[in-house]
Amino acid sequence: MEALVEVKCIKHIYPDNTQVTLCGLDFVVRPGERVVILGPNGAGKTTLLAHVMGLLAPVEGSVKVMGLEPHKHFKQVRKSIGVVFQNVDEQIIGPTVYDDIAFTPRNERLSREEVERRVMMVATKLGIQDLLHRIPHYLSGGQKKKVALAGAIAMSPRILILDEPFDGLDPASKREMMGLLNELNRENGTTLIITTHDVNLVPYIADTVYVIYDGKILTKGNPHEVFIQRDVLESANLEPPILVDLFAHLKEKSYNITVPITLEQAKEQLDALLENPR
Amino acid sequence: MEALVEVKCIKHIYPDNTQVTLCGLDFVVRPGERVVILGPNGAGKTTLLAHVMGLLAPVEGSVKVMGLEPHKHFKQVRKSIGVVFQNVDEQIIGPTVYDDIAFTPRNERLSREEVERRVMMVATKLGIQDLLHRIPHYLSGGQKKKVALAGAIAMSPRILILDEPFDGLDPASKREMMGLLNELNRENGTTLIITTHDVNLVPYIADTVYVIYDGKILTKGNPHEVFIQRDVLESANLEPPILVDLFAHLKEKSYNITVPITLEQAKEQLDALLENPR
Amino acid sequence: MSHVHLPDGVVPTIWWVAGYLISLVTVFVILKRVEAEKVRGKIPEIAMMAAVMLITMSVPLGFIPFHMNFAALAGMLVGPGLGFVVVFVVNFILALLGHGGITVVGLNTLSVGVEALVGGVAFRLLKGKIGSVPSTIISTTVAVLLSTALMVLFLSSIGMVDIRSGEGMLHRDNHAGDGASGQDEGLRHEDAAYRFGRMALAGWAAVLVVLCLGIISESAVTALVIRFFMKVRPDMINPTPNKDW
Amino acid sequence: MHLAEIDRMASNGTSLFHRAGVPSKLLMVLCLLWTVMASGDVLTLGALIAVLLVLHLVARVQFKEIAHLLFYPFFFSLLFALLKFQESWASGFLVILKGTGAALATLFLLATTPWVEVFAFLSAYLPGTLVDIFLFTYRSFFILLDQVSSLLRSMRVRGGYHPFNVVMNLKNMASTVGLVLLHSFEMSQRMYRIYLLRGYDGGIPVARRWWKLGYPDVVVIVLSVLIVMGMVIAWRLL
Ligand SMILES: Nc1ncnc2c1ncn2[C@@H]1O[C@H](COP(=O)(O)OP(=O)(O)OP(=O)(O)O)[C@@H](O)[C@H]1O
Ligand SMILES: Nc1ncnc2c1ncn2[C@@H]1O[C@H](COP(=O)(O)OP(=O)(O)OP(=O)(O)O)[C@@H](O)[C@H]1O
Ligand SMILES: [Mg+2]
Ligand SMILES: [Mg+2]
Repeated sequence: MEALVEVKCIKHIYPDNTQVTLCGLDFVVRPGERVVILGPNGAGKTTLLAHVMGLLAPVEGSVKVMGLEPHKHFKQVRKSIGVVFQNVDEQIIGPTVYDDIAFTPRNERLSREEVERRVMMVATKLGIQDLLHRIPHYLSGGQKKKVALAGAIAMSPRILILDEPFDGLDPASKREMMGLLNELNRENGTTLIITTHDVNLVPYIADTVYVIYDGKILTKGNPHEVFIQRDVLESANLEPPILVDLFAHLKEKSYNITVPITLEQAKEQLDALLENPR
Repeated sequence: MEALVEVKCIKHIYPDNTQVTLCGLDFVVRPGERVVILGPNGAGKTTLLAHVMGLLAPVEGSVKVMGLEPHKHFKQVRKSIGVVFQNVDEQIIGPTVYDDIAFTPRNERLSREEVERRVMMVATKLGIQDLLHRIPHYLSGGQKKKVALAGAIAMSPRILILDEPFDGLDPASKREMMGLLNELNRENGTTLIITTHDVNLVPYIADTVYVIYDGKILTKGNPHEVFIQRDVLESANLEPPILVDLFAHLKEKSYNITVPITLEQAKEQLDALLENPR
Repeated sequence: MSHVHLPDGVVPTIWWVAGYLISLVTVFVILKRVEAEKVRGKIPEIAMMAAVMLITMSVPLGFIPFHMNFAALAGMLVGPGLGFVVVFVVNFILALLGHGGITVVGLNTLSVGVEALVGGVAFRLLKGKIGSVPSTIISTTVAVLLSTALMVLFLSSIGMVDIRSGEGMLHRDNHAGDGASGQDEGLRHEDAAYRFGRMALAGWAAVLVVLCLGIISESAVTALVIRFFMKVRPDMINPTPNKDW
Repeated sequence: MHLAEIDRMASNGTSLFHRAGVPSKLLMVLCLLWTVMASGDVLTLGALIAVLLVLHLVARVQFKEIAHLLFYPFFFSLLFALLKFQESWASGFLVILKGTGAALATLFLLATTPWVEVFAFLSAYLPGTLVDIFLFTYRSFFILLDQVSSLLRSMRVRGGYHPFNVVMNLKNMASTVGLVLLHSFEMSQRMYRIYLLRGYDGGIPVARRWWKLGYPDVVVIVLSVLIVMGMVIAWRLL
């Protein structure tokens, strides 16, 4: 399959001369893929996303989204991209929830009925119909995240970009948000690009994981492949998920297991192992 | 030992008539204790902390800090309390890191030498001497958290209150922050009151855990006691740490284990179990 | 309170209607003069500045019931013209939300907007020559004084205040036909002081004291803020030339 | 923060006046304003203010907030009233009553109608850029308000609040304002780019839902007519 997003060894210089580079492996996203970007604070995750959205232009290297350079063809590329930023307060524009979700459809000059249809559809999907006439700043953090997500998917973008969407949410809300994202991916084939610090969630939300550190993309692969490379993770100041840590310990003791990355896999592995220790 | 903080069944009404109650068990903190408060979004964790700091006054119930009511004796109580808020951007006041750490000492009218001595001391302790003349706004998330912590401990408070101190930090920074807090507790006997959503960290940072949900303090106890009460956690919309989940599964199968809460304990348990399955 | 907010009902109708017209036309001209694309990019900044002004107006400074107004600062940060727009927006919202003066939004905008215009222009002229902090202090002081002078001049010309005695111009028969020329100023001053009693004098003196305090604190805080920006984001104080006007 | 309180009342209120549409309320407030401005004696003004207070009462507005807000027009009209008092007590009171009454009338609109809806209505008559500025200001105000109250809270907790020390407060205030401005300007730049990304090209569209006349509107319109008639009759009698 042809790549939807392709970033090759970029370099960006912020106005205050902070240089951010991202070389090493290429960053490639295929249609329908769920990609998670891991990396310590300041590694350049948000910077990478800003390049994909066309908000920043690289001074070196190339960024392609659907074959176009996003900062040059901002208008075309923009229509295929929905974004949920880390600080959702900064992205909610509409004076009411309804107006906010309708913002992009109206700016695309859709008819009044079409706008209403779309708003109702995403509001129903995210279960926020009751909030439609509320004023956004009186909502709770979790509700605001949902409104931001609703606004981002109102035009059914092909690519959905989320910067730390689980930040500050409690476990139940995290699970709900993950469920919503996976549903979007499954039902509409939406491509997901997500950054997070919560490695324990990654197995449930990622097809492919990229690890970036110190200006380099160190490794990529499916969660299992990436998480068993403990040396790479450590050199990137990251930690493997707890389960990987635990089972790697068993593997070192040469028990016959494959390292699990989800809780279910771990339970199966342990059950099998205990039935049958060596 | 006599209690340092004691909160009994408080009720607070926000200006918009949102009522927050916290009844059930009493919230009690003893000198030198490390207390973690768990609860879903909107449970009232931040509200509880605001009462302890004296920023809010309860309409019912009582709040005592060192025997005083904090909102009535704000000045006295404040001097014993250091605070790191969730959003550190909103707490860093000084134009430079030095000015920020010196804020409280200067406002206490300490002499210039004494101010300098204190700033250098905490900066050295937290390893941020190099940052002293930087502008806080342009530091990374982890560095900002450290600056905020430095400002909070500049007057060596007896009680340190931290609202979601690990939010948005990468694993290495989280571990570093935990190390710093535990060191403060061990060396200076600083009492810690911490809220977090990251249950997996709790065993490493807590002597006592409180679970609050829907206006009630549901349970308290050491991390092990609390985390094995899976029904309570579930009813509070929380999840037990992954290890607890995994080993509870084994326990259900009537293997002879005690549920571990840290990775080391888990490794030991598994090793013992595999040596000797039943 | 480095400026006097006009309340509703003291200014004759023609005057406040005229005030509305002039300030609205000014706002339109300013918004038209800048290209649409550029204004659009500036909207968030204008709005932020307005929000900051609205908020700082509600921050009490100790026990004195006055507030900063930062119009001159707005002129320096977003430019004199757009600073004027900011002042209009702030005045309009404030009037709606109970500071009163919905009818005199236009006049209040003109009197405070002058601060933004003058402060902004003076700052641009001065900062290259004498450094940003001194030029801030001078520009702010000049701007506030000018705006206050304009306000007093205006009030006296519509007969609310007698500029020479510095008092309420009330007994029309006494001062009738004096116009604005003002000969034998001292004589009239004493004359007026006796005639209108101590209350007015005390009130006016208090206004003057508050005004001075206001000018001093406004300049001081504006200068501190500008100094802070020079340290942190000098590019915002010295924008690339002809970014806007 | 009173602006926020008023907005909260407007957004969460359920009284008849909250349910009426913007045009009818605007009509009523304009009538009220006109009568306040046009009346020339203390008695009529007193009666009008009594009417206004009753209206606020019916709308279940919190008088504490109103009182706080009315302090400003009261104070400013007092300045002018001081000058008028030498003429006669009545003309002094007239200035105060006019200033306060007009403020009370506009407050009634804003205490029963969210800020946003008023600007949405005005958006039909004002240039798009200006409406966008108003709406942006609205969002920014509340985002910044949260930040500022947190900053002030931290300052209090960290010992930076001195109720009687103006110089200390001025210094702290300058650094707060500087910080808030810095945050806000950088935020505004981020927000602008985000808006572009979300398709902004001039014009924040707002839903207008006031073409339907409900019974609250009828009540409001009838009230407006009554107020104007009362005024005219009062003139006749005098
Ligand atoms: N607006 C900016 N101006 C100057 N430097 C910046 C800016 N934004 C980011 N940087 C710098 O660029 C580098 C990469 O930042 P970025 O925000 O992309 O990291 P990140 O991986 O998203 O970190 P986090 O996990 O904390 O969100 C950092 O060193 C940061 O200080
Ligand atoms: N300033 C406020 N005004 C009105 N209601 C508030 C305010 N602050 C909090 N609340 C409400 O009080 C309740 C408790 O909020 P609180 O912030 O204490 O929760 P929390 O446990 O800290 O949540 P989180 O995990 O999201 O930080 C919530 O319902 C919230 O909406
Ligand atoms: Mg980031
Ligand atoms: Mg909280």
